Amino acid sequence: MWAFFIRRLLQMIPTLLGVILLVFFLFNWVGGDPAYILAGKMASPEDIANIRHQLGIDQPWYSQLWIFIQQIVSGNFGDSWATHESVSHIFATRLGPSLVLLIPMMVIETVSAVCFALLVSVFRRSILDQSLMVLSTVMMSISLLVYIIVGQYIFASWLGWFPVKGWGDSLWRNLTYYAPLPIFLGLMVSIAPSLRLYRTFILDEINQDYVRTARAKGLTESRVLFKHVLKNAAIPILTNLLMSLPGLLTGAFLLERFFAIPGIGREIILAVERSDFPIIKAATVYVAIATMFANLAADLLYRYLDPRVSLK
Amino acid sequence: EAAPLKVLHLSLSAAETGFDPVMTSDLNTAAIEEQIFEPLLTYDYLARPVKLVPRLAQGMPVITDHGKTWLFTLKKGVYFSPDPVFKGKRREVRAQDVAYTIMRFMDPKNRSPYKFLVDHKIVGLDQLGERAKQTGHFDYDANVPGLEVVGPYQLKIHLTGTDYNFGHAMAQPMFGIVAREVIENYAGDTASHPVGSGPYMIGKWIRSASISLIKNPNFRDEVWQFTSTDPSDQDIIRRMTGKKIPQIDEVDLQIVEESQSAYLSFLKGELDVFGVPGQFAPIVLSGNQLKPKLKEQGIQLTRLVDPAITYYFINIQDPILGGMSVQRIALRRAILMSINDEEMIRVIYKGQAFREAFPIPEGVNGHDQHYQSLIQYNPKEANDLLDAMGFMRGSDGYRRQPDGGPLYVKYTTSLTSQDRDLEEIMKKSLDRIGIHFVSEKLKFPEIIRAERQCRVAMRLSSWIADYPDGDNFMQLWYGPHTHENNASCYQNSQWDKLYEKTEMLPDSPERDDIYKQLARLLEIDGVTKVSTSHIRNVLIQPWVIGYKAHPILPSTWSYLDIDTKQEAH
Amino acid sequence: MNHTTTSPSFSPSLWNLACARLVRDKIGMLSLGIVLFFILLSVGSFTGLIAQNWDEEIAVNYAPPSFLDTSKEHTDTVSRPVIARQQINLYGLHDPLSAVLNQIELAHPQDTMPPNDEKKLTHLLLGADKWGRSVALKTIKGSETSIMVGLIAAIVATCIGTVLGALAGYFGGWVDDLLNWFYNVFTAIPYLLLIFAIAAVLNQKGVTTIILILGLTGWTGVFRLIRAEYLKHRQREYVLAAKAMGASHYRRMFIHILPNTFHVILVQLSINVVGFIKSEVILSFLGFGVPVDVVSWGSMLNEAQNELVLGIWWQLLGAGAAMAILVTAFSVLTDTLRDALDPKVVA
Amino acid sequence: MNKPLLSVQHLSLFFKQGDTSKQVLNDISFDIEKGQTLALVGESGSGKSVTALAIMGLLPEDLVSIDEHSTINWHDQNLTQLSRQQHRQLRGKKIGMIFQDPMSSLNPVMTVGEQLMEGITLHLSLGYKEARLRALELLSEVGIPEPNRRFDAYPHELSGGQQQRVMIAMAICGEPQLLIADEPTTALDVTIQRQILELIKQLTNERHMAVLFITHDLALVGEFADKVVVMRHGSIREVGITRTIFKDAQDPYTRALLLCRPSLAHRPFHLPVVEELLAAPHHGIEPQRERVRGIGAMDQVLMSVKGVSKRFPVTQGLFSRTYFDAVKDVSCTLYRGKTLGIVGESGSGKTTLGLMLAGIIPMTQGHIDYHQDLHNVIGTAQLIQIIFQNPYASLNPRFTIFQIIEEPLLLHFPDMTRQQRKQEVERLVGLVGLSSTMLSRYPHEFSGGQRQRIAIARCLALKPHILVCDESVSALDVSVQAQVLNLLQDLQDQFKISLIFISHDLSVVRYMSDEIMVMHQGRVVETGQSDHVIQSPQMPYTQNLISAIPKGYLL
Ligand SMILES: Nc1ncnc2c1ncn2[C@@H]1O[C@H](COP(=O)(O)OP(=O)(O)OP(=O)(O)O)[C@@H](O)[C@H]1O
Ligand SMILES: Nc1ncnc2c1ncn2[C@@H]1O[C@H](COP(=O)(O)OP(=O)(O)OP(=O)(O)O)[C@@H](O)[C@H]1O
Ligand SMILES: [Mg+2]
Ligand SMILES: [Mg+2]
Repeated sequence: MWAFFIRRLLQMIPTLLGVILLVFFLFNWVGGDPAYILAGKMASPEDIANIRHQLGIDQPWYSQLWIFIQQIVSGNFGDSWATHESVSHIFATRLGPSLVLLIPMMVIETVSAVCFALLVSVFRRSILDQSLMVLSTVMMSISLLVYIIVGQYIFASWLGWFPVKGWGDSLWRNLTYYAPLPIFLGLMVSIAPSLRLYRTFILDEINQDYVRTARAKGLTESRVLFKHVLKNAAIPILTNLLMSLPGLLTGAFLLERFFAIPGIGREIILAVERSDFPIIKAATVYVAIATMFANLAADLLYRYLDPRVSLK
Repeated sequence: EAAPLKVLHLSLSAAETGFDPVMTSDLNTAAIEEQIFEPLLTYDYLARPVKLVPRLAQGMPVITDHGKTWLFTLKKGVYFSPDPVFKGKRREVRAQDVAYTIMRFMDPKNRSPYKFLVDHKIVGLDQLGERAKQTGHFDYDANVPGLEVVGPYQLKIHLTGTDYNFGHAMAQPMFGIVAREVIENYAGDTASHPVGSGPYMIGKWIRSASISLIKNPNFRDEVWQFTSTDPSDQDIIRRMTGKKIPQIDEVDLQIVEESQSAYLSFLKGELDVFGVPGQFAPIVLSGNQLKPKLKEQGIQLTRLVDPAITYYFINIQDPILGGMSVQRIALRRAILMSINDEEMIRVIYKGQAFREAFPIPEGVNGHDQHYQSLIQYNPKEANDLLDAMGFMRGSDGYRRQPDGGPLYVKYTTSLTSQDRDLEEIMKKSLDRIGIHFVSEKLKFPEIIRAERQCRVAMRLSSWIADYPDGDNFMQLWYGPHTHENNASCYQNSQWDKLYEKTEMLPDSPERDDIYKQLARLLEIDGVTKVSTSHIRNVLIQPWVIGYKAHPILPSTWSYLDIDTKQEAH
Repeated sequence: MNHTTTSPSFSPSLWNLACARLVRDKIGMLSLGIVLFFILLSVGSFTGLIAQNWDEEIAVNYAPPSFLDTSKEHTDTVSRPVIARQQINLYGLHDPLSAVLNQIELAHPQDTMPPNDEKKLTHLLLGADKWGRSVALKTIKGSETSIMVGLIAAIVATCIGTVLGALAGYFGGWVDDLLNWFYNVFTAIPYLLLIFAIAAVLNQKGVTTIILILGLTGWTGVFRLIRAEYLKHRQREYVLAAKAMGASHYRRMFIHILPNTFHVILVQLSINVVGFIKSEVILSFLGFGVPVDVVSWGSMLNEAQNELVLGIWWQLLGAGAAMAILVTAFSVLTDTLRDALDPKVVA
Repeated sequence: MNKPLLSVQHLSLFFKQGDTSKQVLNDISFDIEKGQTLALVGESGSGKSVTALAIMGLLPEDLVSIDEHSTINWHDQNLTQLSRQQHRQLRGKKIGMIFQDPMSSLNPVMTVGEQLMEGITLHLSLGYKEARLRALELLSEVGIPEPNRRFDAYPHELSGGQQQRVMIAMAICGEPQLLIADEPTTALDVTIQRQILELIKQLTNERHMAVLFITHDLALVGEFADKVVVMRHGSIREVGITRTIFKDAQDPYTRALLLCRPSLAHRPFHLPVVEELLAAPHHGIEPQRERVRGIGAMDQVLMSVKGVSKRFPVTQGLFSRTYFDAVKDVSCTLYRGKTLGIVGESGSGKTTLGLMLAGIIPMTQGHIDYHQDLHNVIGTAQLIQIIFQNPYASLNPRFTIFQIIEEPLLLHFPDMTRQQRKQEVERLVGLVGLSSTMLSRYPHEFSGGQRQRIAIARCLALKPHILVCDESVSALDVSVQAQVLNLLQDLQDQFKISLIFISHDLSVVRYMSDEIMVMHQGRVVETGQSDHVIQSPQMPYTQNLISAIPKGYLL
């Protein structure tokens, strides 16, 4: 177990190095030069040179890379070039809103997708199954952008059920007042793929021999489903869920922008627009580490849930 | 029983960048800083054209020595907002603080975007900056001859040369006075600890999401006493005069990037003031009037011409479009003639802009409202001109260089959807005269870099007044400003000489005459075609009292009031 | 070398079986019909048979949709005052072009500026966009770009993923380690940043760029699956048998194993097509959309973004519905294909 | 006579296939009395499992339709008419079932105890403690050592035999009156197979349960069943008391099933095949002359294997690796034109050895000497070829038969023209008894025996001197098995090929081999002339193995 854990941790190092190099060179070579913006409208070439010096981007690439690596090791990415806010503070404060959006979304999505998936796999090949599948396909075919534009217009403005946008500093108010509409719209696109995926997981299990054994024991259908099938299907469902989490963190930028939610996705777009390299670097490294740990966690969870796999 | 809290709800279209005035470059941040910090001077709320008036200064400065010496006298009894640094004591604003504030702009560590307002202007200050660049340390204790502290409330500023615009610099929110001990205490993190003497200070602040401004308890007694002869202002004057500034208890600012979101919020009453983006004009306006439906709700509209221009420029150093040969001049003029600004105003700006041919917009000193453009939309003549100059069409219907070389216009835009519209306009224009359109889309910082390196062939740029003087616009084509903001990289000694003459002149008919020549010369050389000026439409909820859009001041919230009864309704 | 032996085709009978299964599935057939219809549309527009004139401004701005009468015409009679060039004050400056212009004006008098009296429709079948272009034609023309982008990008992504996955899964060892490392790096970088980074590298905006962005970011899923397939298959006895028979690595990888992963590849391909058609919208939103002389559903939806509050819903509807229908049909078809091609599912 | 416990009458059953339906059972009737063991026998696909599932009510309702005249009577209830709910109440409580593959039939993520307790609490309405006690009792009853420890084990932590015992415990926990055992031992080794069957027998005797015993192996039936039902293609061929069936089978198909399995007593020159027997007159076919097997002094050594070992690295811990020795120091000789049989339980290293000999995986140690005649083909595919365990898996499903057989030609005889190759392929196909009209078909369109022939034809294309047959017939029905064995022997007679014949089935190996090598845990336990090894095994392991062979009724 520990050996496995440590080996996996060691394996992260080359991956992280790859990420670092890729991002460093991509953004250093071709990313914009923020000095031209920071210098203001009337800057002279000396002003720009001064700013480049202040930011350290006039140094040779290898010393910049070295600084970058030092930053990663120390976990201190310095300050944002555009706002002078410390990068760690930016992520600490933007993570909350993203999570307030994401966690309920994940929970509702998973619970309802699993319920629907169980339902349709029980009634598979029936009209219910087929119509629900077609409906979910239609739902996921519509662009999130369309959902947001139309949803905000109809539900927030026209019907007035939700606020149009905004974010506060009380968790409860955010959760109950500001977040519901974006969560709902996000769910419109995300439930369907999960439902379809989980349905295949559950169908895979339902066709297994042990289900037949359970039925042969005379168990009720619901016990067969919830105890036997779900317990097995939960393994791919949960690991899948865990692995998709880090990607979602940055993936909600459309919702964050339209509903004025100060989340990470929006911050990253802003950073790219401003060529705010410290934030881009930190975002990449943080998300990469999160992704790797999520994968590791998924692996551990998988091994924990599935007694057949032993930790080697 | 306490009166209900008066809260003004506003939105900003982009996130704030932190509140250290010396580092600020964007308007949204400046708007907030305008309320927190106070510069020496400001602009009168109602007067049009805008007029400088004292803010922290007791009165207008005494200018002597042909505009080279400026004597400012500060108001007494002005205090910074409370901060732990002051250890519970009230801290008064003194002349020394003004000198310190100005010195900060030259500190290379601050990399101030508005350094140009004092750069090379104050005797002895540049040297201090140079020394700091070498030693890495800016000596704030050094004696700067140009910043002469005459007494606790008096500062005499010695300029290196004649500058009648220095007063405008001292009215910018970036020159809001700061206290040295605050800055030094929060060194490295000054942007999150704004301490000024303005009517408001920061309350709750969720970065990039919402900022709430609350009253500064140390703000001096000041009453609303603006005057104006404009009949449309009389109602405001009647309702506001004599009220203590500020009336509003809290300003709640939300960052809303998507304009659909902001507009829908305003309709729901979640926002009190909403600057209508051009593309939304058709829903709120019919002609120049508010839509009846909105009018019924009591929503007010104020309109104003932005002190800004949009202008097409062509890079005079571009290998294809540049050069001063007659052929190239003709080519550039033909390109500029092919652009239908009327169509752009109608389709893209939804009528919320007008054709402006003069490089200095309305409301800015030096503007000429009778100026007629030499370059008018006339694709037919443009085609004839190109034919006459030997730009012949090839078999594909597109023109080539007279020597047979390739001919195209690389048009640079940014990545927003508005930029896509601009590209469409340009493509249509060039199609009219048979020239290939090549698109170059860059992120905004990259555009600026490319411009400064004279690599942008053509672009529709815009310039908004930093201060309401024509010089702020005309310098855009000044030869020595190549690699700065002369993006057309225009270098014409005749033009430059004329421009240098205007620099020595105050706002006067004499200077206006030269400005006309400068403007005409730009057109003759086909460097620039000024395209439009925009109308700012601001919607105000019925319960907001005293709102008048100001062309220069980035925010005027302290001059407003709210009718809480009506708001609750 | 002869054809039948070196290029293993799909088993006609497997293929027939799949077709037979497909034909039996009514919803599958319907979606196939829809997909074919859209492909036909886009081929038609590609060859210029239809929607060639999509960029003609035939109607007034934002002409509303009308299903009955599209013939109403509107004459734009904005008369523009023409100022004679000679009347313009040159403030004593010399205009080097005045001689030429004088000549031109002598030859073709310019003072009669042609009045802008083009007749424009006030109503259109699916309405008009802000330039007065037909939304219907744009939607058709947009299908060309969107489908092309989706298809080519999916092919690029699938090819990259397949080749790398095949190499990694087949050879294992350091090849696998290397490619897996590459895969890990790619999946660890946030997708959003990857898009920006690749867009920045390519730096040239056009349909090719979109295809490359999507192709270069979308290969990972294919890689994972194909690698797993190859890991599974390389131990299969038919591969061992081929090895015992003396077949080369190349032959085992591409002639023996590859056809056995076709069902995975095909399904991945169509999943990617669906995903990429949708992604193009987001790319447009981020500013990496198609160039101005091209129209795509993504660019239409982005234009429509601010139109809905203006009460102009037709462009949103046109592009949104077309996309939803095609993507739905494609997904359903994918599902049907997956079932039909899956050797495990016995009918 | 008592009323039968279960009476199946005129059971006809259809599977829906798209718009059509396929008849799977055709008018099946049989009775099971209390305490009786009834064997349901027949080749694969004959409908045995479907019959059992119909009784259990576990057939997928949306795919199956049962003829309305069919009845399955359980006491007075007609099971075909029961509601789902009623049927469920019978399952486990009245009728228990053991499935074929124990590993996949147990829930992998639930402990043995949990799965067992589920049935106990449901059927016996006991509290947790009592239920647990009962479960432990059951576990020891089915012969699981240390039941307390196994109670919390997951299925994969048990051996195959133990898994099957757990299955049995689960099936009998509700004290059912009827136990259905659907091929309960096919996945197991012969030794374990015997233990399990004896356990079932013992349990049924103790509890007076009736058993419906499903198998394709008539030899097993002889030892365990009271009554036999022989099925083929969904209908019943013959029903009778076991003794009668074995003594005097009426149906030619039954007789064929009895005869085509090689026995330890005889070695007919050719094994009888079902088709022959079916076509033959009532009293059967001519007795065959015996084939003589064994190594003589005259035989030429073709290949001698010396001290071959295989060691697989197994990653363990952080960086450390341990090794697993799959084959340890094996030496053997192969004679020209003779067969070396390799037997041993699962995992004893037979396949690994075969792969090494065929040169597919490198050996860790040891070397192989070849007769000098072979020196010019060493290292080429013509030296030795291997026929893999599972013929279907060894044929590329996306290749036509023509492509499959042509491939070795293409690779090794690049000078051949397409025409020549075509002729050669046709010749090879003819050689293994297939028609050249089948060449454009794909593997899945063939039966198991045909696929095995295709695999053989492919190997023959290279004219190898040695052929390794790895479990070439284990997956096949007895009738098809006979065909393939006959073919292999014919080829050996014709081309003097040396065979290495790997199987875990001792009777098959004896029938085919001149010499037998017994392997256990990677080592050679015993080597010798085949008849000698079978009749007087020297080592205890071999003795054990041989005593476990089902003897059928006759032996
Ligand atoms: N789910 C199903 N759908 C269609 N046909 C089926 C299904 N299950 C079984 N069959 C068919 O029913 C027939 C009888 O199958 P069954 O499983 O009863 O055979 P069996 O005698 O148990 O064979 P084996 O010895 O291989 O287990 C076969 O021809 C099979 O193809
Ligand atoms: N590549 C490998 N890596 C590690 N261990 C292996 C490998 N291949 C086989 N083994 C192990 O070697 C042992 C012998 O395997 P082998 O396949 O030779 O057995 P077998 O006698 O053919 O069994 P069966 O009758 O089940 O086919 C087994 O325990 C197996 O787990
Ligand atoms: Mg069966
Ligand atoms: Mg084996």
